[in-house]
Amino acid sequence: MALSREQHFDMYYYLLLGRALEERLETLYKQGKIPGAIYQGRGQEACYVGSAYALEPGDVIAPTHRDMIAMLPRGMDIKLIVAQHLAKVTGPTKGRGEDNYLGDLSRGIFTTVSMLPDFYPVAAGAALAFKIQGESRVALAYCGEGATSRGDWHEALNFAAVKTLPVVFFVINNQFAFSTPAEKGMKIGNVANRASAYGMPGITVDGNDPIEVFEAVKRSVDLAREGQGPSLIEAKTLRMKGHAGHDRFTYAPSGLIEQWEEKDPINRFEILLRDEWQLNDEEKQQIEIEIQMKIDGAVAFAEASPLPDPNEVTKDVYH
Amino acid sequence: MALSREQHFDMYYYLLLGRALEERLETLYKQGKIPGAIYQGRGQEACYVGSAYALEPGDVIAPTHRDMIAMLPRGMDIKLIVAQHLAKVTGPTKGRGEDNYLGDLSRGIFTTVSMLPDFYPVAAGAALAFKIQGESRVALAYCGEGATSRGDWHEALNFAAVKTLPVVFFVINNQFAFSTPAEKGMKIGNVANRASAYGMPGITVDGNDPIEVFEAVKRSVDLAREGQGPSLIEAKTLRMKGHAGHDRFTYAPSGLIEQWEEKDPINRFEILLRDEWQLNDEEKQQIEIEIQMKIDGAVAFAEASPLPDPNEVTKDVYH
Amino acid sequence: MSITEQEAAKGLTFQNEESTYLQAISQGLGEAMREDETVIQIGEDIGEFGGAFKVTKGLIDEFGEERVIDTPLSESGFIGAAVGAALMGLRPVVEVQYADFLSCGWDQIVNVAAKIHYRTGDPVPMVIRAPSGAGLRAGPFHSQSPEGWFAHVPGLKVVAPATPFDAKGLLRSAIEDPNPVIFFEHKYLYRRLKERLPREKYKIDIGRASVRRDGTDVSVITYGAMLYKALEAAKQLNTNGISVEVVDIRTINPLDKAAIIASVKKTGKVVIVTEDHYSFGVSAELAATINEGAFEYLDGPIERIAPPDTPIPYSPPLEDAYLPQVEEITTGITKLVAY
Amino acid sequence: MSITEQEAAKGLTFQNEESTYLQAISQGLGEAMREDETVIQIGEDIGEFGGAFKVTKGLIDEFGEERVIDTPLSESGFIGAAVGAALMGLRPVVEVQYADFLSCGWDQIVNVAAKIHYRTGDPVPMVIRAPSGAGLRAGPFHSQSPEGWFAHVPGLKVVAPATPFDAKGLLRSAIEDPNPVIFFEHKYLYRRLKERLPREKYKIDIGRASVRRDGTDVSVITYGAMLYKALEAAKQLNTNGISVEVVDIRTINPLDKAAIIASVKKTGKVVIVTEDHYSFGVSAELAATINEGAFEYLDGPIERIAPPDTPIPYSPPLEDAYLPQVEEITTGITKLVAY
Ligand SMILES: Cc1ncc(C[n+]2csc(CCOP(=O)(O)OP(=O)(O)O)c2C)c(N)n1
Ligand SMILES: Cc1ncc(C[n+]2csc(CCOP(=O)(O)OP(=O)(O)O)c2C)c(N)n1
Ligand SMILES: [Mg+2]
Ligand SMILES: [Mg+2]
Repeated sequence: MALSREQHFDMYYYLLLGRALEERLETLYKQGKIPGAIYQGRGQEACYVGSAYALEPGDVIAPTHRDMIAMLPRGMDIKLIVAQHLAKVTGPTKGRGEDNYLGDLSRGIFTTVSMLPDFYPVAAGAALAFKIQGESRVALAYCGEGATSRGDWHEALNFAAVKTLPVVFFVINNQFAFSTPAEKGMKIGNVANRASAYGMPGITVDGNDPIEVFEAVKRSVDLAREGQGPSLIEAKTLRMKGHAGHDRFTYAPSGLIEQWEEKDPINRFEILLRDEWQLNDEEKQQIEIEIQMKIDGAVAFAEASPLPDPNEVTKDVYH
Repeated sequence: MALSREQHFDMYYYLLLGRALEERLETLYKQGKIPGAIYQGRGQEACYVGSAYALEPGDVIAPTHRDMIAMLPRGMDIKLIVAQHLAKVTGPTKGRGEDNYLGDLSRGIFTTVSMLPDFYPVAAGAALAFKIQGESRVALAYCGEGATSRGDWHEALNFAAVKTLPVVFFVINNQFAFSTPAEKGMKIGNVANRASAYGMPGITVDGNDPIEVFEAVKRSVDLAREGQGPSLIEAKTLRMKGHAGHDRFTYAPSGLIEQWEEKDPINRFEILLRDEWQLNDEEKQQIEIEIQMKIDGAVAFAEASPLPDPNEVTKDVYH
Repeated sequence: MSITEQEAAKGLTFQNEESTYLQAISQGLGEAMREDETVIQIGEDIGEFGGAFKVTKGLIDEFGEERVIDTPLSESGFIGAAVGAALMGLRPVVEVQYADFLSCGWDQIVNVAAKIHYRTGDPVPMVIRAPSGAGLRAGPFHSQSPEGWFAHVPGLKVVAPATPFDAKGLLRSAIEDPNPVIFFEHKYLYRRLKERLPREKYKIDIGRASVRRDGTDVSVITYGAMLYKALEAAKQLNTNGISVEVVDIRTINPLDKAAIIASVKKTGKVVIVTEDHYSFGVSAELAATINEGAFEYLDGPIERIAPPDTPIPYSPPLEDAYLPQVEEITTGITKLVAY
Repeated sequence: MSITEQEAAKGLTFQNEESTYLQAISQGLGEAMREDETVIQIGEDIGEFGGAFKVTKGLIDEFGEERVIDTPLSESGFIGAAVGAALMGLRPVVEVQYADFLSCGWDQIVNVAAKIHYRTGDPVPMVIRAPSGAGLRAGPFHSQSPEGWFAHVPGLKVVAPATPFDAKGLLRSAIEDPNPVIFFEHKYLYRRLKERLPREKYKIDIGRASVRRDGTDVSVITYGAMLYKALEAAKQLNTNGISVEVVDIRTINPLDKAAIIASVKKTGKVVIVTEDHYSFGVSAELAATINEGAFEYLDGPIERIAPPDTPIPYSPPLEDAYLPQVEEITTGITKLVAY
């Protein structure tokens, strides 16, 4: 399970790509080029990259509104992500779906819905299909700590446990659900403690450490793949931005953001890479340039893309 | 908290009344006099009487399909129960509602619905009202172990815990949900273990011992009344009948029913009463006669009652 | 000529034994599972026990626990799971114990299952079987006919067969359909109808109505258990010299507008009979559709006969008053004929 | 004469400041809480944060956490809790962040809240406030107009105001109503309308339509944000000499059938405009109702203008094509006038 230098660099690349892509989306949003909303996972990049990087090609993920970065290690084409936000016909939903509710089934990425966490049962069902068909595949479902209060979360975990399904439930506890602090959403400190209600392992990890996240998810994914059933993993972090583009996070307790800025997952990982894997400035710059070019290309593609033809509005409701 | 002789006899009375009333309903059902279904709590009488007996007059209960006996210590008029089953206009729902979905708000008994366990959130809401209004009242919600798999169960417990509401969640683990054995409904052995997911106490008790049930519920009710918030209590027992009147429980593992017959809650309680509270045959017979008369009266009342006037069908949809 | 004979004329041969509506569905499930190993069953108590109404009885013996999947009591969870399985290439057939409990999985149906294809183009081939309808003295929570709600959800198909032949034929189509289909089985009909079914595989297209009785004076548009009330009314009125055409729409969404409009153009008068309650439901859409498609042919107002806007009461006199009865239909038709 | 003036004539005096639709609702909530201490607010982020749209902003400062109750993310749970609180004598006003999320509490609304009174006679005085409607580029999960589903639930009332004045007046009625009321606030209108509101307490009766413009050639029946498209169409056609009457139904259930029928009897022609999508929804019931109540007065088919039966798309050209536009309405009316 020890990760090679290349794999470390890979993860580093996705961390930087995720952050830069979100920053660019924020710029586009502020320029008024995004008709809808943006939901940013800044500060949570380690959760996304560490978890998604633990999967194999045939596996599937079910991200929510904030989890776009988890798609990147799955090979999601960022042109599609930008085009979706700009409501262009070249987006994966052809301009029909909003924001981060996008995906690509060929890469094992579900196009989820806004109702939280409705794709928890769906992910369990995908895992059911894998089990029935004798496939060695795993499903990974994302949501925030707030969404764990909803009934579908409970039904999904219980169903998966009873049926010993190959699914990993990954909860990003970023301390807030919209404006609601975690302690007003649940009375216990750790989401992971909910696992015992279903008879599955529950693990809490440092959500700002990509390696710790990766290792925990990898262990759970391996268990799932071996037929040992589901796990619940909670990654603790802080949502470093407001809930959505328009929310200035005025309700953050003073000092909290600064405190977590010091734990910035990318800075931390960079130190590790410099100390242990000989990352140097030149390499870093190279990666950053590559990412900027890629994002520039995606934005250019999306901006040049046409909006959908209004006559397409009634197409594709049915197969 | 020690119960007096009179209180023991009171509980004994309700145990016998519950069983006899259900037996009579079964007879009426077999005679074809009940147009709908019957759901029996035979074997679970200790759960009902022990729990409901722990309440005070202003408290409220939310029973489900099988929990009619819990209404008896609340003073529910059994004439109304029989009339409801016979679909008569003198029933509490005037013939509109089915089976055990009946109640009497003036006695703190909710008229619940079939969807399980939809009155868990409702009971939490009643408790919220008590808290807001500064009333020293408690809500007690019933359901079976099967219903704990549903999302509303989860949402209710979480809400009540976060808001520190005066509600007791009482789960009768009778080993079956319709034909589904408990272990196919959840992977853990004890429903009570789910309490830790919400940060509330979880207690498992012998559901065939009315005193043990009473004491546990009383403790939780007291806690709730003192403002300490909700508890989850699991009473272990066996459903001694099929799921409903038409179900012959053919799927019961062989020997299981016989094994639990030996733990019959009424027989056990009777021994206690004989040994410790000097119950004698004469007294027992007296109680039985009283109960039979009461039930005869209720059946006579219900049978003599008219069916609803068809013109009433459109009345009372709105207040 | 009955529909069965019509179809027989198309080269089908018939089983010796008659099958009930319930058996027709059981057969359809079994045959679909035999033909296509991606078909699975999901629901409460559907395995060993055979389901609340015993529709899936025996399937687990033939196909095993892997394909006949008992679930915990969690409609939202297992409907969502069916969506996931469908996205991964299986064809799940979900059973809810009563159509009333569909409400517990509503969000998964309307926001998840129904809204995937429009955005992604991915098929979501799943069927939700829901025993619906009143008449069994089962009260407000075991008698609902919620098809009106589901018909108002783009992305879903809604089917409501009235005969054993149709039940099996539509079920086969529903299972092969690449879209989510809500399949309403009228539980009052489960054991009350019998007919001989084809030996061969056959399907009834979703979206095709059936004229159950030809007539010239009035069209009755109906479906489900109300079909039999309508046919009885038509029979009674025939002796009075009133010729009633009875159209069974069979599928509610998509609606066979052409067949409905054709019948109304022929007769000029129309009575709609549904078990879905009166306002804002299936009868309203039928009326609006007819008004749009055959306005100039209408020789009288469109008459709707449907239960009142109340929960479904338990007590027999109330339930009987709630449900449209033959007399109400004959009265409605007679009044309209005299218009 | 605008509705405001009409009401003013009844002896109300008016605030100096204009209020938006959103402010009108906020005022209504605050005043109801001040007058009646059993009124409480329940919802996600409604306390300190003031709600997703800031409608409840400030209430917690005045009324405290006990009466302005932030909840965990659990629509079914907190709607069910509101039912319990209502049964215990409070008057809960629930906010869901978007009407789209009502689906997550559907079962509690349709099987619990709506079906208590019929069986027990106990009042269930609660309001569920739901920001609905499209036009804000918010896509399939933040733009829904689900009033058609809820109108088809006996036991519920369904309200959809179009003006600040109505929003406040209907909200006060809804809160005082002893039945569960689903209160659809059109979020596109939240900050786009302004008018002066009465200083005094006033209520608008649930079940009363309002004629927004008098006319003689065609009636347009509508509600919510579509009212403004209808009024604009009427204005444009006026220059062509076509006189259009515009009726705002304001409440969907109960429906003010008398007002609708009266208008249609006067004009003989009717166009229905709804934001609820086309089939099996509000427009269908309006059409069926008009057919039943004014058949002999109809000089042309009832025309429905409503979005297509699809999820609500995100991209501006698609959303614009999805929503009924003024031109579609003028075309529809013109065609009908020529009929
Ligand atoms: C069922 C449902 N109710 C309400 C919302 C509105 N909403 C969107 S995100 C959000 C907070 C989610 O918090 P959490 O689950 O912790 O995820 P995070 O946003 O922190 O990533 C809410 C309430 C929703 N999406 N779904
Ligand atoms: C939401 C829902 N789904 C299905 C049913 C049908 N049903 C009625 S009782 C029952 C089993 C309930 O088991 P449990 O909760 O253990 O209660 P018990 O019957 O054992 O008292 C089922 C599935 C229901 N009432 N509600
Ligand atoms: Mg969060
Ligand atoms: Mg049980």
